[in-house]
Amino acid sequence: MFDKILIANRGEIALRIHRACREMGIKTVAVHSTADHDAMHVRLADESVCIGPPPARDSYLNKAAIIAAATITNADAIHPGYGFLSENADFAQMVEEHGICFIGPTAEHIRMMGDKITAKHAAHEAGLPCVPGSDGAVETEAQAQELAHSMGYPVLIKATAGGGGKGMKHAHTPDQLIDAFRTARSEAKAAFGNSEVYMEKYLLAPRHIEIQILADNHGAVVHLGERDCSLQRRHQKVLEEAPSPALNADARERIGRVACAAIRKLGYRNAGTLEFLYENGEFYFIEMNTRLQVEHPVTEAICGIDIVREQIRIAAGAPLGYEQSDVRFSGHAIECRINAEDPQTFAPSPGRIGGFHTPGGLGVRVDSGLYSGYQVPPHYDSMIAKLIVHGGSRNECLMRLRRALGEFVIEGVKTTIPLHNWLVNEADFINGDYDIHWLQKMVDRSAG
Amino acid sequence: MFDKILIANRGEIALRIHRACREMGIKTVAVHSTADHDAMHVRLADESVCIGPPPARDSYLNKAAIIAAATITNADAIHPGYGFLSENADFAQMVEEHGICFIGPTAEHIRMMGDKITAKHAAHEAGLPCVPGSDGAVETEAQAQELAHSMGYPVLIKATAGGGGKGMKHAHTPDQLIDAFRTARSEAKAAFGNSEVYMEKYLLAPRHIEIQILADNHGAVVHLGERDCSLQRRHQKVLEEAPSPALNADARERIGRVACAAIRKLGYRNAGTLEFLYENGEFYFIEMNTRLQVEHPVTEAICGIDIVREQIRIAAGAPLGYEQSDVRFSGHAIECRINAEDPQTFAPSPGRIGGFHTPGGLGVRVDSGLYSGYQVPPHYDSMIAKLIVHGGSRNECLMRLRRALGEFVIEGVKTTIPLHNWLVNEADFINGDYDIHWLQKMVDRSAG
Amino acid sequence: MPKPPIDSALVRSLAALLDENHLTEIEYEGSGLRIRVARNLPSPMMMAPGGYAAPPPAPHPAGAGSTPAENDWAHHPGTVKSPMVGVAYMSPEPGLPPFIGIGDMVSEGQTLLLIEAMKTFNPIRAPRGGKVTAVLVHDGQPVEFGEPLIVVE
Amino acid sequence: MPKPPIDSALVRSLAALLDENHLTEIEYEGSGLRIRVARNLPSPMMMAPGGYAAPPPAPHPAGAGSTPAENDWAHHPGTVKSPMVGVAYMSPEPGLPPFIGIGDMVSEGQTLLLIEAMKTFNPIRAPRGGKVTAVLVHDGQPVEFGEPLIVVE
Repeated sequence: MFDKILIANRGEIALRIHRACREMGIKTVAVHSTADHDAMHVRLADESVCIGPPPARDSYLNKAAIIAAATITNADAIHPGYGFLSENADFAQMVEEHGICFIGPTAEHIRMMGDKITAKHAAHEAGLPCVPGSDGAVETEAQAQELAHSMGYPVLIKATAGGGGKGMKHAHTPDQLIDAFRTARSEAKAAFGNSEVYMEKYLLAPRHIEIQILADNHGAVVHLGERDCSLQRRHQKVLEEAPSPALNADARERIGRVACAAIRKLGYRNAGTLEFLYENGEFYFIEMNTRLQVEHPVTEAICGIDIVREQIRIAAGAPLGYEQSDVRFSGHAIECRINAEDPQTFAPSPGRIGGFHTPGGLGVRVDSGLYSGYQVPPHYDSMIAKLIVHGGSRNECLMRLRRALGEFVIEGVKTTIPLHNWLVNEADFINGDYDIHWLQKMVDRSAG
Repeated sequence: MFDKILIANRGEIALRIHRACREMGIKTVAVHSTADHDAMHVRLADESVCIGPPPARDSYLNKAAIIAAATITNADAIHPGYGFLSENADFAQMVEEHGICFIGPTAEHIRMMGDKITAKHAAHEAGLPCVPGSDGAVETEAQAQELAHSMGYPVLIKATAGGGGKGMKHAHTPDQLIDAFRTARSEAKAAFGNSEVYMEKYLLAPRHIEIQILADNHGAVVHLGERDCSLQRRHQKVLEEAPSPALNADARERIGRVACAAIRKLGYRNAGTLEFLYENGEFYFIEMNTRLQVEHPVTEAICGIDIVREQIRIAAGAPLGYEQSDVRFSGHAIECRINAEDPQTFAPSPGRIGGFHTPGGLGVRVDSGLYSGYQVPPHYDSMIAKLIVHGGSRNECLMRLRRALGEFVIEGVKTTIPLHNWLVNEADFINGDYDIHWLQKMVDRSAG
Repeated sequence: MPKPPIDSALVRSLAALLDENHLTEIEYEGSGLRIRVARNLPSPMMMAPGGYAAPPPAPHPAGAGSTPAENDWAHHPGTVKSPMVGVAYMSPEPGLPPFIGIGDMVSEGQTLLLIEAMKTFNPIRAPRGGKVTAVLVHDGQPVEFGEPLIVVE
Repeated sequence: MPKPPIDSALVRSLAALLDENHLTEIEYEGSGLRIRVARNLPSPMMMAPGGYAAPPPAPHPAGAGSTPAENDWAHHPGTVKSPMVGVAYMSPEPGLPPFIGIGDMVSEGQTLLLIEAMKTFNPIRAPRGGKVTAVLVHDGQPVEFGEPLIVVE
């Protein structure tokens, strides 16, 4: 096992990783920018190294500084957390070349999944269902009709050279197709000087469902069930839950099996997440995250497995030690991301934390680096806390979430707690009846 | 289900009960003395009623005031918590006579278990193993020898009229018996004017093991495993854990079965705890607590059942809805009681809370009514917080406990956190090798 | 079982010791007897004069007796406060006129209202003579301990 | 049973012990006798002097660059700080004399030391001419970003 791990991140996830290390008897090195000198994880770590000024590119994205910090502190492994350098294949490779263990997959797997085209290709090869499409340009109306018929309506016609919605048209029925095809082509020609278009199945109101995977270096692969992350605003997840209210036991078992088989085929190791769109009972692969995710605690809550601990164990070469049938799920969990933002306008609200009081009691977990008197720096992501609640059923979980939100006190900055308070009382959310557009629509409506 | 519950208690347990009610959609009434006007649960409750001045006998022990408060607020049930009136049979009876539901067992069961003699008799009748004894005076040396032989050495000879250790002698072997018998009799004669003595099996170094029971009004009884509460100072529990490091699966299963059978025979309902001494593989009943206990969260952590919620459901007439085989245990849990006391002298340290920061993250639960700026009143018990930690194994739990204790900040009063920090690094505790005298001895040694 | 008579002298001497030594509590246990005397001084430090602002963990409860106006009466020297939890009754029986009204002169010991608790009607008497300047409760109103009832000036 | 008279002297001596040892409570139990004395002072002095005091969640990390002396240099106008994380080397090659010593006069742009990071040796140059009044790092010392290295006045 490692003696000392350098945590190449900040905020709540740096604290999360520190805690896992501490609980495994592993020393920690916190690296931080000058803006994070007083951060909780820096104060708690065994050692800390200032690696640069506030801008992330000069500190948390500064590969040389982080590797130098690992070298001077004799750290034998680096945990990259999420964001920053966590999915940077070059960084993973440099770390390994310096004789330091990168806690994550190989650089090759990061690279493979980091590129949309190679990722989709690899996923397809590994047997994952992808969004059906033309796999290249659609040249004629006849070709378009045949393809649309085979993949099923609605379909989306997109300019190959496109972007920003220009040259993009959908057809919900066969009689809309020819019009859509022609309009897309002429718009594409006008906008990009190139009329080439391709076609994809159009998902109207899909959910975002992702499968958490663990794979060791000895061929063992398990999935830890799914998370439903459909509640998003501007493609940012706001609230996640597990299990998904949209899946039945059959769909759950099926996608879990497919996901594990794919991971085995890819030879992937460590933790990872396969993200899918889910509509009308079908899953469509969108991308793979080759790292720890913000929302990993909802999975920990329902299966009792410490994912960060497992990442470290796997990286150190330890076998998983359990099989899929040993992974048991119980109850329901929800995570609320609490951001230092105006809950109406979503304008960031950095500042000095006044009173800070976290909810306690049964089934409540708070992951946050905040403390009373802490200065939230303006340089980074606005997420300042995660509230994770577990209950015996989805309804119990919701009731507990409401009471926990009511006990949470964060003074001195504006937070999105009011947004969550509103959300947990919305009928559609209570009924589990939402897709990836629902929250954005609701927010737009209340703003307009 | 109830509409409104009056919480006849204060401190962390009042908050605990409030949370359970809130999560069940039940309104709460907090009753409080003038010293507790700013208490957390009073601030969170739907309604509050001041019931008297600071001394407990005029407020939290004031039956009439509490029942009047329930009447004027139209509460349909009263939860008594622990301590105060929770084991007062007259109170339970008065509550029921006023048409209000008492969340607990019947007054008859409280009364039965509240008296040492009737409790032991009832326990014996119900098939619970008790400390073997002479069941009355031992008159002759021959009688003493026969009895000691049958119950096994060591034995304790005690003056019937005794107290304060006078006229109390033990014999570890047959050849010590006659001497011990004679000395006890003459000491008893000298001290109390009465030479009558009785005999009990002497437990040298027992552990305190208790079994948590739930029983509904429809005949269903389950146990939720045991708690080991052997770490005590002046007969006050300091730290509790579940499962006990001293029991194997066989002993656990056996005592659980015996306990359930006894509860069924007694016709007991609601939550309750059977307390045993455990030595050399044998259990000896000492008493039954007919109420919720301080240390109930360790059981909640390992079996995933919300005991307060179950108490309320049972009191409302709902069936348990599960059987013994549905109760599953996972991992290990430890609770530290944190008192506002000097960790060396144990002198109470009431005062105003300055900084207050609770540990967070996976597997950590804090039950506390404290907040920054709160004034800990000097009138009541000094317990101000409970830290409950859960892990996959006892070792994981211990590692997590150490890191959580290290993150806990309570300023403004002295606390027993340093005592726990010391305890979790003691070899005997780490090895699970302790009995009910161990902590007292260690504390005395460090004081002396 | 015969109840032992209270040994008032013993209590008095403990109370005197309490005073003499500026204690707040003495507990004394001999064979067969245990006495505890305590005096809880009105602790003047209950309110936060500055420094920490107590974080409001939730909107303040809707419990009785918390409005600013009532808090003002709570500090008025002429205020008679409720010694118990119960329901206030302003007249001796339904239909009869109230014991007192605003502007009435009352003498010490005169009944001002009744508080019913546990089916017992407890008369609340004027602690001193004077003029009734405010009646802060109405007939049938639930009251908590310490709640301002009547002001006699 | 004989009733014990109150042993006032014992209570008084316990009260004195309470004072002497700044206690709030003493519980004393001998054979057949138990006494508890307590004094709960209103403790007005518990609050922090103003504003929020940031709670110290743990002892400050043992990381480099945190001692008071070093913090003083951090605010000195003549201090040259490390622009990177790495290892300080005071001479161009092992065995050779150091670039500079205390008391040396240096000119702007003169190399003061090297910092090795990722196997590259980066010269740290004097930002201005002046006299070297302090050397805050030694050969082979790991340094973090912003750490004071040399003072040129």
